[in-house]
Amino acid sequence: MAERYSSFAPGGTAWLLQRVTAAFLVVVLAYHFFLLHFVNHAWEITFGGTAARMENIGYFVTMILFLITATFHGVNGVYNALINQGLSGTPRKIVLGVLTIASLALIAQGIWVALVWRGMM
Amino acid sequence: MSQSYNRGLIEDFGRWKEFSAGMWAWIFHKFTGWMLIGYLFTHIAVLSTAIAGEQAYTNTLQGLEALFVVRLLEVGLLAVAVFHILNGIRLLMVDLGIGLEAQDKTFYASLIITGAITVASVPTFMTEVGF
Amino acid sequence: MYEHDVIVVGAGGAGLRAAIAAHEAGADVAMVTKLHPVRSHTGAAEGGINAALREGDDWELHAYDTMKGSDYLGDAPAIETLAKDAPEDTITLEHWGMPFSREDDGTVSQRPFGGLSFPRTTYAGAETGHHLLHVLYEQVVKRGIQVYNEWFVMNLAVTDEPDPNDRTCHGVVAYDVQSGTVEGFKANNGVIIATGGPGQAFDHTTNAVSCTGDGQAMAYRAGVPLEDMEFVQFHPTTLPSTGVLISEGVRGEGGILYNEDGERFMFEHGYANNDGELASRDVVSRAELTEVNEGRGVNDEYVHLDMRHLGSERILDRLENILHLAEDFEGVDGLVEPMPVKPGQHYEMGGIETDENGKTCVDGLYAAGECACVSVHGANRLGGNALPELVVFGKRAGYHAAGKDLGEAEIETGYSTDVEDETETELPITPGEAGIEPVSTSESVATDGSGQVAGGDALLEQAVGAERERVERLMEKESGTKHADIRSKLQNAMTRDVNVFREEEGLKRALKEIQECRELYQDVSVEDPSRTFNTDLQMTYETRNLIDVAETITLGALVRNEFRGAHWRLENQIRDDENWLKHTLISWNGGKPSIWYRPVILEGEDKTYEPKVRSY
Amino acid sequence: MSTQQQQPEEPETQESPVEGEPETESAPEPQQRRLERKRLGQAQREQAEAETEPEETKIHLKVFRYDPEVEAKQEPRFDDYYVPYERGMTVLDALIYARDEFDSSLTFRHSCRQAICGSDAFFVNGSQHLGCKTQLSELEQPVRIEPLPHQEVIKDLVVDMEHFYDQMHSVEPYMKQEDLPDGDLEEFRQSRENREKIKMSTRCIWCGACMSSCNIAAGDNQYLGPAAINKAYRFAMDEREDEEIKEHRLRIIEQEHGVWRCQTQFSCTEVCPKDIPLTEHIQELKREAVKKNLKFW
Ligand SMILES: Cc1cc2nc3c(=O)[nH]c(=O)nc-3n(C[C@H](O)[C@H](O)[C@H](O)COP(=O)(O)OP(=O)(O)OC[C@H]3O[C@@H](n4cnc5c(N)ncnc54)[C@H](O)[C@@H]3O)c2cc1C
Ligand code: HEM
Ligand code: SF4
Ligand code: F3S
Ligand code: FES
Repeated sequence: MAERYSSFAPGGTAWLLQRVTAAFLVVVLAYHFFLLHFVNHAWEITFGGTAARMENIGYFVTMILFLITATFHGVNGVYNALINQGLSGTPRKIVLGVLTIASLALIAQGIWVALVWRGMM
Repeated sequence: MSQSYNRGLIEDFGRWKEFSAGMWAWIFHKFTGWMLIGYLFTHIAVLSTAIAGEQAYTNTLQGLEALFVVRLLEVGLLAVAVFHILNGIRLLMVDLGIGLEAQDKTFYASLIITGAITVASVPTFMTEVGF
Repeated sequence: MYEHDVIVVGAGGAGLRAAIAAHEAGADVAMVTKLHPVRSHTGAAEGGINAALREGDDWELHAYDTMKGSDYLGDAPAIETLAKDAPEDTITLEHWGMPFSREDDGTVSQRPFGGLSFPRTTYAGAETGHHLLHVLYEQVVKRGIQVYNEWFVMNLAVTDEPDPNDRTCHGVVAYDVQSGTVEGFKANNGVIIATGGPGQAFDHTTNAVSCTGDGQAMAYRAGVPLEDMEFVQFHPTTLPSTGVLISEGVRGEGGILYNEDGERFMFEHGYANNDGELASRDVVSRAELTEVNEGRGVNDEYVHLDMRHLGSERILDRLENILHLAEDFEGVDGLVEPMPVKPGQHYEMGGIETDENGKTCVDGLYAAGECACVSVHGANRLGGNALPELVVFGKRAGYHAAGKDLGEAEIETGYSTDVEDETETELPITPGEAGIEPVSTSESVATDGSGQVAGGDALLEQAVGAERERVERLMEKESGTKHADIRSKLQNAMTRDVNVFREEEGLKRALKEIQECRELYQDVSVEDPSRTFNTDLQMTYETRNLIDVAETITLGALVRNEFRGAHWRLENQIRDDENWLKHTLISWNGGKPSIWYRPVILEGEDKTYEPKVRSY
Repeated sequence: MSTQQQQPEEPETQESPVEGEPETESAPEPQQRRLERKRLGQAQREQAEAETEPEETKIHLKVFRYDPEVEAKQEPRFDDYYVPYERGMTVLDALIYARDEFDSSLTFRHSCRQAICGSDAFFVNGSQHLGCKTQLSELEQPVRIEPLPHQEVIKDLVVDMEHFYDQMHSVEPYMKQEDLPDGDLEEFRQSRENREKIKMSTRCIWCGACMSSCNIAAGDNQYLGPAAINKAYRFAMDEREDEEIKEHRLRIIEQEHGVWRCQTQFSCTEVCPKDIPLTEHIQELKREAVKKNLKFW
């Protein structure tokens, strides 16, 4: 019986994660936009300002999570859209590979930048 | 499904005039989603200038912000993001089975609110820019 | 050529049930149908399916009601089989998942229907037939029964011994509508015809465009008698503009009929002082037409059926589909206004003569469903009695064809010398005559007349060859009469003269016009040159079948000079038990159609039904 | 004796089409016509009909034509027909008229004329409709009638439904439990609530309109499609089926090309002639599937 339940259908997981990340993003994206466009104005942004915000560990972690969820959500969304248009077989595997690598690169790059702000790199 | 011959525009988007609310919402959501992920990549690229040093970062950002186009694009981004958020919330509700009968109304509401927020934010975005 | 043990022609309720039964009995069964099964007209049935399920009801009451409803023209063994088997077969449907309407305790709901002494019409909203059809199809899918979808059966492959009782059916010839190929289907054990009714012979009908009596016409041409064809049920409540049916369930739930003056005429004009609106269908149909004829019809055309007083909750719960039909096809909101209704052709009581096991006089040939006449409905079918007929006799035919022993049948089939021949009535035409292209016995029987065919394969091949030739002939003809014109001429004649009220003169006129249709048909041509999905060709075939069936209906109506059940005659407006307690049969014997009679069987298992005055 | 001659092709008694407002001026006029006709004999009646004909408005139909076998039709084209309008006329009526009067080779499926057989779903003026259930009065002219999109066209308005049937069959659309009554007629009880729950889903007439309207189904041939998922819903939600069977069903619908493909476009729900809340059913199944999976995490 056990293995019957353990095989969480991949379509289902992705679907669920897409919703969960969306719910998370609603909050964070709104916060992010508000903070950087209305509280602090975008044209006043300096390295120092950003670095100061990054000092706060809570903010830092939130931003990293923001990055990861947004990347997953966005890339998974794109991948899904392509599948819905009939992408299958080998091309599909290739697309999945490319998208995964691109996401990982994006996340890595983002984390690197964030660490720079924290003065850790 | 396959086709025995090409029916050209009859298929798919050739019939856009007949699309109902749900279809439009789907198309807009797709469109805005792709814009957002595109922006995310660009965004990180721009921010990466920080790696090259404090000054480079500040200059790049402020240089960009000084451009009118960038401001315009930012307003566009806001519109795109707001719509995606609002419609995303609508979709989450649909997933939970809430308010399915009103799905068209909530879509129109998303559009209107997006418009309102975008217009209201124009002054903020457009201050202190040249031209 | 395809080969199976049992071939079922038609995939409506009767065909599907037959296939399931044959499959259960271990046969390799295939269905050949001109429409995808779920498109069959069984899906249109609304009201319900009669079965004695409850405390206080029993099969004997059901049998009694049915016999009375039939105006004592039903055969007791058939009626009793129906009443006895219906409960189990209905509950079987329920176990297969049919979404019947439910009572609070979860048991299936039943409602009163016209002519029933107990509310035993089991229903699933006002779309019982839809659910029945889909549930049966689901079971066919479950069993993996082969369905040849959109194959039009053109003819039967029957041997040609001089006496139809000696003939054998070896299969059918069918035409793949999609590709245009004509192929033979060999049946090792039997062919079951389940092709439904011939409603398209009339032009105001509740029947589908595909209800063209194909099976009846094919069997008729192969020598099988058609029984009691003159008994055509006209349903009292059809929408005037389209013929779409408003179920008897509306009256069952308490709907009321009013004339233009707002009178509840069923009572106020004394048509049915006890049962009122729920009197038998023929009674209500005649009452409505009498009202209209006497100037009390709404717009001089129809009467009103009012269900508003039932309250929207009850209507929505039990008759929701009716609201949609009235709205979509008549533009009337049944919740706020009464619905216009008038009688329309609805059901053919007669059909291919069979016994209780669905067997015809030709070996290996069976029939079930509306196209058959086991004779449960006699002169008038009670509402809700056709669906149980489909499942009960469909099942029996399936079992029997697959070789299951169902015991000796009590009903006799086929012409024999000790029956009574029709001698009195003078016919204005010689039926089926006049160099008529479609009808001649030698046509239907695929051999040279020697009665000696080397096995089924050769016979089938000949039959296939004959049909291929016919197709060529029809397709090659450059120009000619359109089938549509012939069809509408036929329909007009039938609706004008072979309707609810019938008189000798009109019937004779109709026969002449049918004859004219035959003549026109000699010149018929198929305009569409394509082999792909040629509905022009298919409808040309169907029209020919309609002509044959319409002729038998009219002949029967002409010879039966009495008023019984659905059949009313101006010249003799009484039920004449003295002379007419007998079935009318029309068959091709020795090359020409003849009309003959067989007495009704009123002796049941342990009682004899005494003809009583049928009052409601 | 017969009074039934005022026959079907006479839908002027129809008051208001599907969702339209009742047109009020119509009431006295058909009645008058009828009364008049009643006084006339049958022959005159036909004559009168012929005379009034020229006044009648004509409906302009543009009908898609294609036949792989007939040379002139191998290249798809649109044919124009002008059909005399009668009150209450439906798209199907107009097509039948065009076929019977103008061109016998015009091909389309139809049977019941009452929205129950599901044969005549067409693409009318850019969306999916049942021909017999669509009033011409509600459509803009010219009325453009095409076969269902996203399906192989066999000829004219006839499309290949095999794929649709395959998808319907693939969800194992039948009651699974095997008990049958054996004489004592025990019913297989079902609560009213539960019947109510599955009621809408049992109404499907397999017309294929939903599938044809769904862009996802168009892109992904393996997507089960709204109708098949709805069929699965009908059984998955039936309380009479065992838990285990329900699990099995959820497994079928939550496969890759099952419910997850649905992007809630709602087109299916919009076009379904039986008003089945398809999107709602699909969404409910998604939640059921997630719930089932989460339980065992
Ligand atoms: C509107 C309406 C409402 C009704 N309501 C009720 C009711 O409430 N209760 C009740 O008991 N009865 C009712 N009836 C009667 C009952 O529904 C029918 O008598 C019954 O459904 C007929 O079923 P069938 O299986 O014999 O034929 P059908 O369901 O008509 O099936 C005929 C089958 O034969 C096939 N076929 C026909 N010709 C050919 C051919 N040449 N080659 C291949 N295949 C062919 C067709 O494709 C189809 O599959 C109603 C009838 C109508 C019209
Ligand atoms: C702010 C909150 C957000 C919400 C509520 C949200 C919601 C959603 C939802 C529910 C979907 C799934 C649609 C479906 O599968 O039917 C989706 C798709 C998508 N989202 Fe978001 N999203 C948000 C932010 C973002 C961000 C920040 C990005 C970009 C990085 C993004 C990119 C996408 C993309 C590309 C898709 C796929 C679109 C498609 O179907 O083609 N979203 N979103
Ligand atoms: S769900 Fe609706 S649209 Fe789809 S096939 Fe069934 S009836 Fe047609
Ligand atoms: S149109 Fe298609 S995407 Fe879903 S809601 Fe209907 S199945
Ligand atoms: S003709 Fe049957 S659904 Fe339209």
